[in-house]
Amino acid sequence: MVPSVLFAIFAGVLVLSALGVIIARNPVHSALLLILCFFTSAVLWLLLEAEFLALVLVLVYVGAVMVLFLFVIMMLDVNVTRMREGFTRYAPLGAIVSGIIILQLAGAIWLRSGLPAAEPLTPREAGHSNTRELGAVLYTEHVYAFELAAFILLLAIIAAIMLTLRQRPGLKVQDVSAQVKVQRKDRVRLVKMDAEKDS
Amino acid sequence: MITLAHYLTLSAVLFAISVAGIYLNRKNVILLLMCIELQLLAVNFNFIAFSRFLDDVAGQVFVFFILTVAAAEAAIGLAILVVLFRNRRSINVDELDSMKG
Amino acid sequence: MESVYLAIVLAPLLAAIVAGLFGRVIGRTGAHLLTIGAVALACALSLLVFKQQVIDGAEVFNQAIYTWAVIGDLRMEVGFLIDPLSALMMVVVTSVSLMVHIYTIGYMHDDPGYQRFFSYISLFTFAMLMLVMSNNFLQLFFGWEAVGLVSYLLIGFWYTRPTAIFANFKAFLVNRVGDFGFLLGIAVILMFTGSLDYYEVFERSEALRAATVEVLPGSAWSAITVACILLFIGAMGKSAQMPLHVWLPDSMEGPTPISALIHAATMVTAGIFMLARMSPLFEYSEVALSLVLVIGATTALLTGLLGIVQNDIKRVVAYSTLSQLGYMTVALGASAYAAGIFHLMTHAFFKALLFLAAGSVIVALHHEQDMRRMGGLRRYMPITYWTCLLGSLSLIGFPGFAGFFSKDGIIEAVSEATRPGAGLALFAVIAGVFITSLYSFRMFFLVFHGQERMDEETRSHAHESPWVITLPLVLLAIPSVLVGWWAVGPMLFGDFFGSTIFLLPENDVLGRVAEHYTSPLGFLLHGLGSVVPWLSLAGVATAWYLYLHRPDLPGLIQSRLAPVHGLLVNKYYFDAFNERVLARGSVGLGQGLWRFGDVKLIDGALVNGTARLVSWTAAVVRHLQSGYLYHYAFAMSIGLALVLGWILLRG
Amino acid sequence: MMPGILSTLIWLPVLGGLLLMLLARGGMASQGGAAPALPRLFALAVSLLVFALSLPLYFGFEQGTSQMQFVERLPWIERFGVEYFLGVDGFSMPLILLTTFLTPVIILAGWDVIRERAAGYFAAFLVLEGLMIGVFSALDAVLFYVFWEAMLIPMFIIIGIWGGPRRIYATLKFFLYTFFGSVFMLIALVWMYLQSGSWSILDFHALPIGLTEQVLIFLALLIAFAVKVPMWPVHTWLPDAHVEAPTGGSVVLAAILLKMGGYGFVRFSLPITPDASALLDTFVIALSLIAIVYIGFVALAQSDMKKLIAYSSIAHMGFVTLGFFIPWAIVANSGGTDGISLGIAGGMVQMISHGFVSGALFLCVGVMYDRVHSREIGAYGGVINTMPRFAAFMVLFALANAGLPGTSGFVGEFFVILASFKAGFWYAFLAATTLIIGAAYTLWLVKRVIFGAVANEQVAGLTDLSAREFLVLMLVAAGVLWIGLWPQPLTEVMMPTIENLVDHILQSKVPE
Repeated sequence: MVPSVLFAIFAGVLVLSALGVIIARNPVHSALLLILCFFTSAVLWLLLEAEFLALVLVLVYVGAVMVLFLFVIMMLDVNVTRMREGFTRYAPLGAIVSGIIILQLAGAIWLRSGLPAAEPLTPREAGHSNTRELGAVLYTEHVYAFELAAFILLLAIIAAIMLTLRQRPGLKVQDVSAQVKVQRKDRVRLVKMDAEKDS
Repeated sequence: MITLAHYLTLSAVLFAISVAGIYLNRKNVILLLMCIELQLLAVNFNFIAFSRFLDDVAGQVFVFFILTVAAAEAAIGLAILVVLFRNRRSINVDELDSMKG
Repeated sequence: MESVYLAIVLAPLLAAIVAGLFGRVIGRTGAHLLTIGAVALACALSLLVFKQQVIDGAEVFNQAIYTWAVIGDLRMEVGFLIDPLSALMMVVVTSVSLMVHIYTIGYMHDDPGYQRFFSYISLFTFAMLMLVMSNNFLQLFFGWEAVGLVSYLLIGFWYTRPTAIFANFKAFLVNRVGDFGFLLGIAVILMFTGSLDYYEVFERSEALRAATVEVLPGSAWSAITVACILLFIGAMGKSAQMPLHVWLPDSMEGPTPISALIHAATMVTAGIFMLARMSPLFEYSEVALSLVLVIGATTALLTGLLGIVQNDIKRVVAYSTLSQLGYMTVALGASAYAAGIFHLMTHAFFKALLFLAAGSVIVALHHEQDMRRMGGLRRYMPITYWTCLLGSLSLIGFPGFAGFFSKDGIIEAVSEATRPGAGLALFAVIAGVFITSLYSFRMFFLVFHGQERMDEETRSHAHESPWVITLPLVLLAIPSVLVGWWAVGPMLFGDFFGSTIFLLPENDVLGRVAEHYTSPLGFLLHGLGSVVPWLSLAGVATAWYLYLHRPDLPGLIQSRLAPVHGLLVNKYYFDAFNERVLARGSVGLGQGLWRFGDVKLIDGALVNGTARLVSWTAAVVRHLQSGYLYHYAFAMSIGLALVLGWILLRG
Repeated sequence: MMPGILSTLIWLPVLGGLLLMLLARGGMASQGGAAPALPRLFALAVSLLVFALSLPLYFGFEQGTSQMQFVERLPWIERFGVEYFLGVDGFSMPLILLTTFLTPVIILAGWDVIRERAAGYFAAFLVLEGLMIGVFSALDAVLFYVFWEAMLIPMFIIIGIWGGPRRIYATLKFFLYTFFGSVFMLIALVWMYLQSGSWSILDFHALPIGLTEQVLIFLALLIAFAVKVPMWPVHTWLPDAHVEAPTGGSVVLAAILLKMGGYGFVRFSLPITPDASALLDTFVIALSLIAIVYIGFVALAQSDMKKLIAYSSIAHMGFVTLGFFIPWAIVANSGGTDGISLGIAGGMVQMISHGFVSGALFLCVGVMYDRVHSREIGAYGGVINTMPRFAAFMVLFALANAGLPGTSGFVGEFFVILASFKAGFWYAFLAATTLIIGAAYTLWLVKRVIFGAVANEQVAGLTDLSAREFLVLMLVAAGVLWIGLWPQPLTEVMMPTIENLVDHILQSKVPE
């Protein structure tokens, strides 16, 4: 019974905060509400006994990605009012499309499919480690994909740096290779001068 | 009794909300990115629910990778955004139509 | 013997190659010595072959030299067929060629293209020998086109003259029209006999007679008639029969020696030779022979008339050649093949003589060809005068001269012929006698007698030509006068050609003429009893009256008969028709097909039309590409809804 | 027999070309003025070596058999049954020799004419040579297709970089046409693979196919090959491509690339879809005759020398397709099979001959263009006065183009006309009109360009052939005369293959 109640509560919070994300006037509010979404989702995932991913969600998303979002929102001085112009122009269309999607998916889920819907969840036995379970396959069966994922992250880092790094004109920098390659003849000029006579 | 169908419905609702979000916040790239994050969350929900109810850890592996890619995507997306803003002083989507045919 | 035949053919070829490619190395003298030597060798060997074939009665030689290509059962070879007919042709070709070679030393003396000219005429000798010595259709066609090629090169020898390069282009094209028919004729023969070898084809002519060809839908023509008509079209091109005669007068733009060699004595008679060679086929096609007869008669009469109004000395001789070729064709059409070949031979000598004499006059007058600026040359050029007189007498068939025997033979044969068109032909050849002597002596009197109409400068330089020019004249005059006495018996009525010429019994017109034949003298006396020699004398008299006695009369007649004169001067408007309708029509058609068909229709409508359709579609579709990010996002989500709906509906 | 000779012939020039390109980047680049000597020497050496290596193909060729020879067969993409499968028979061997013979000629022709990026130019021709030999020797459909398409790349580059002012337009047109065609071929090849489970062309030959499928395959292949030949009405890319291409490009285009279409017909269309060919032969014959007559008239109207020769190429290639598709008409008309092999042999000889003749004519135009920089007929006149030796060659090649006996141009046309007569009077009649029309446009060109008095200052200032140009034209002239005077060595090697093809195509492949 407890899980059902918890599910109802958190699912409600999740839907409401998601609605908030899309309706909020201020992007900062949207971002904060999205953080709330992630938190509630993490809780719901815990209910599904996916502890590792629930924690990763909090750590990576809330701790890193959303902070990044907030940074950017605050760093860029965005003219929010102009952004809100015609806010409701496509709202009916959006409502219709999303309504249709909900109806279709719900219809598919509840009416047409033979899901193991009524099967009750048996809780895992004590001592079961979701992390170990995941790790066991991640580093064996999916090790190539894992390496690839790591590589993608590295790429993302490099790409992000490349994109945002800029050389400001007039900035004084040291060109080490030019300094090393320098030859004597580039720097020293021997000038022959007549010896000065004593006056 | 909470069944798989409940989770799937929740994820469908979440997904629909984020679609609606794209319609509402069509001009603000940051919010569009956030809506995409929300969509990915909805998808992840499905994966985890299935993984649990079918007792197959592969679903969670998928979520793991999706999270990785999503993080990378967010990083690059935001970096592009910063460059964009730096060049155009705006991130208003209405002003970005150089791909117009 | 094979090596002898090879030597006959290859000596001129090698000389031509050396003189052509290394002309500068061997120099002028080297070039003419080399080529004359080669042709003299060929001539001597030809005489040897002639002796063996005709006098010793050697076996007919028919052998392949090398295999050109083998396709399935069809062997295409290059080989020689040496029988009396080809031996005779070889002698005619090489001896006239030798004369012309010698003559050229004098005629082309000042020309910068001296070596080139010798190379060409040697090459021509080679090609002509290949043609007459061939034992199959492939090689015949090769020689056929090769002589056409050399003719093309030689007519355009003075390539800076616009008229010359126009004439050679025209000559090649008109000849190609004939070759077109010729090639199709060969195709008919190959289709029904499966061979290109003369003897095999003749043996299997049965198959040709039995088969039919559907030229027009629903009509079945006898294959042999189709084949013979097509082959005759080839002969019409090469032997300049109407309406394909238009190239020959223009070909006089070439140097005179080649007018004598190619456009009088040898190449133009290739068609006559070919028809005689094909007698085993033609004999079986009454229709084709009638056509030959009618075409020949028309040519003999109409082109002769044109000769009367010409003022260019060479053109007169050219039209005379056309007319005489018409005579030969008539003989063939009347199944008197031997008479045709006989006339071919005598004509080769006297016409070459006339051309060379004309050339001698032209050289003496510094390349003046207009007879209105000649006259009275008898005093300056006695040898030319006398040889030209002999040639002319032979040409008009003056009793006792070679031309008399051959021409009278033709007339007699035609009078015996019964096939459709024979009546017309008889009229044409008899009327032609008068016309021939009229234009011949018109020319003769205008050039050698009467007032001296050239300017003072030219007159002071007028003199007899050097010996290299007069020697061939004299040498050619001898057979022009005498060859008839020797040849009329064996060639017309004897067994000279043996089995080479095939005759159906009912077509043996010469055999019927031969019933009265006793000796050359008897033939002569018999001829004197007919109207023919008197007609030719009447022609001479008329010419004398009009051009020497009353030189004012021709102008009067001309103005009185202005329409007729206009028709003749414009050569029955053949040239005008060809140039304005056929030539311009073709180019116009090409322009039209190109500009409308290629550029507008294919490139414009099909290719660019497709391109335009694509770009139009793109222009419509591009409005979907608003460039706004959210439009794409909307499209995606709507698409998602649609795809989901579709999947769900399909179940 | 030497093993691996075909591979050597394909890859030696390709590698040579690539090496040349690399070397050219590393210091041999053009210094502006005269072309550097090393790249062209290298290219010439490679092409001569390839020619020398290709000779055993002829002399080691086993006559009297229609089997594939010099076969090399290795697995390539085993998953899909794709093999590296090479071999030659009587159809492909002469074409390979034509390619290896003409490539040194082309390189010599571009010797010091090409100044810009000369190393790249020669490299492109070497690569092209290898790929073309690949097309002629590939017996695996995928391998064939790869070579077929890859070959276009150096050709685009040659026209696109060293071409005339409208080269981009011409390249694009060329590309669109040929690509449009080959896509259909790919579909047909894939279908046949799915049916037969093998990519081997020889297996395709043995594959029984229903009539409907045959017709579809035939049409797909027809589009691909007709564009290459090119047949009317998909020919309009050729004049533009020729006009814009540099001399070497024109030569290789006319002499070898067009042969790909004809080769495709005998290698694919006829043996794979004999029943469809029998059904649609009248259509192809009609197109061929239109090409001969219609295009002949169009050529008459041209004022650009290259265009004129390009159109004449189309007309002459009409004889190739006519010869290849005449068999069924012969059977229908005469009831026998006599003359079928004559027609096909005629088509083959015509391809080889046209390689020499059209190549030679483009070389001639190139010689004049290098001096005067104009292709307009009107810009010339009386060239013989200043360039007598050149004029002799030009007249020779022009006469060969007009089909004079004794030159190669005659042989193929002669065979095809003789064969087509067996199919009906009017086929031969229309085909034989080329005797008149072909002579008209070619000799009219000669009359206007070569003969006559010196037309203008530029013609007066012409210099006669250099030793190099003389050598180039001499080589081609030797080929023209050889085939004209003695085609037997050529027909001899083709005959068993032709006989085999004839046997093959007269049997129905429709499964009972």
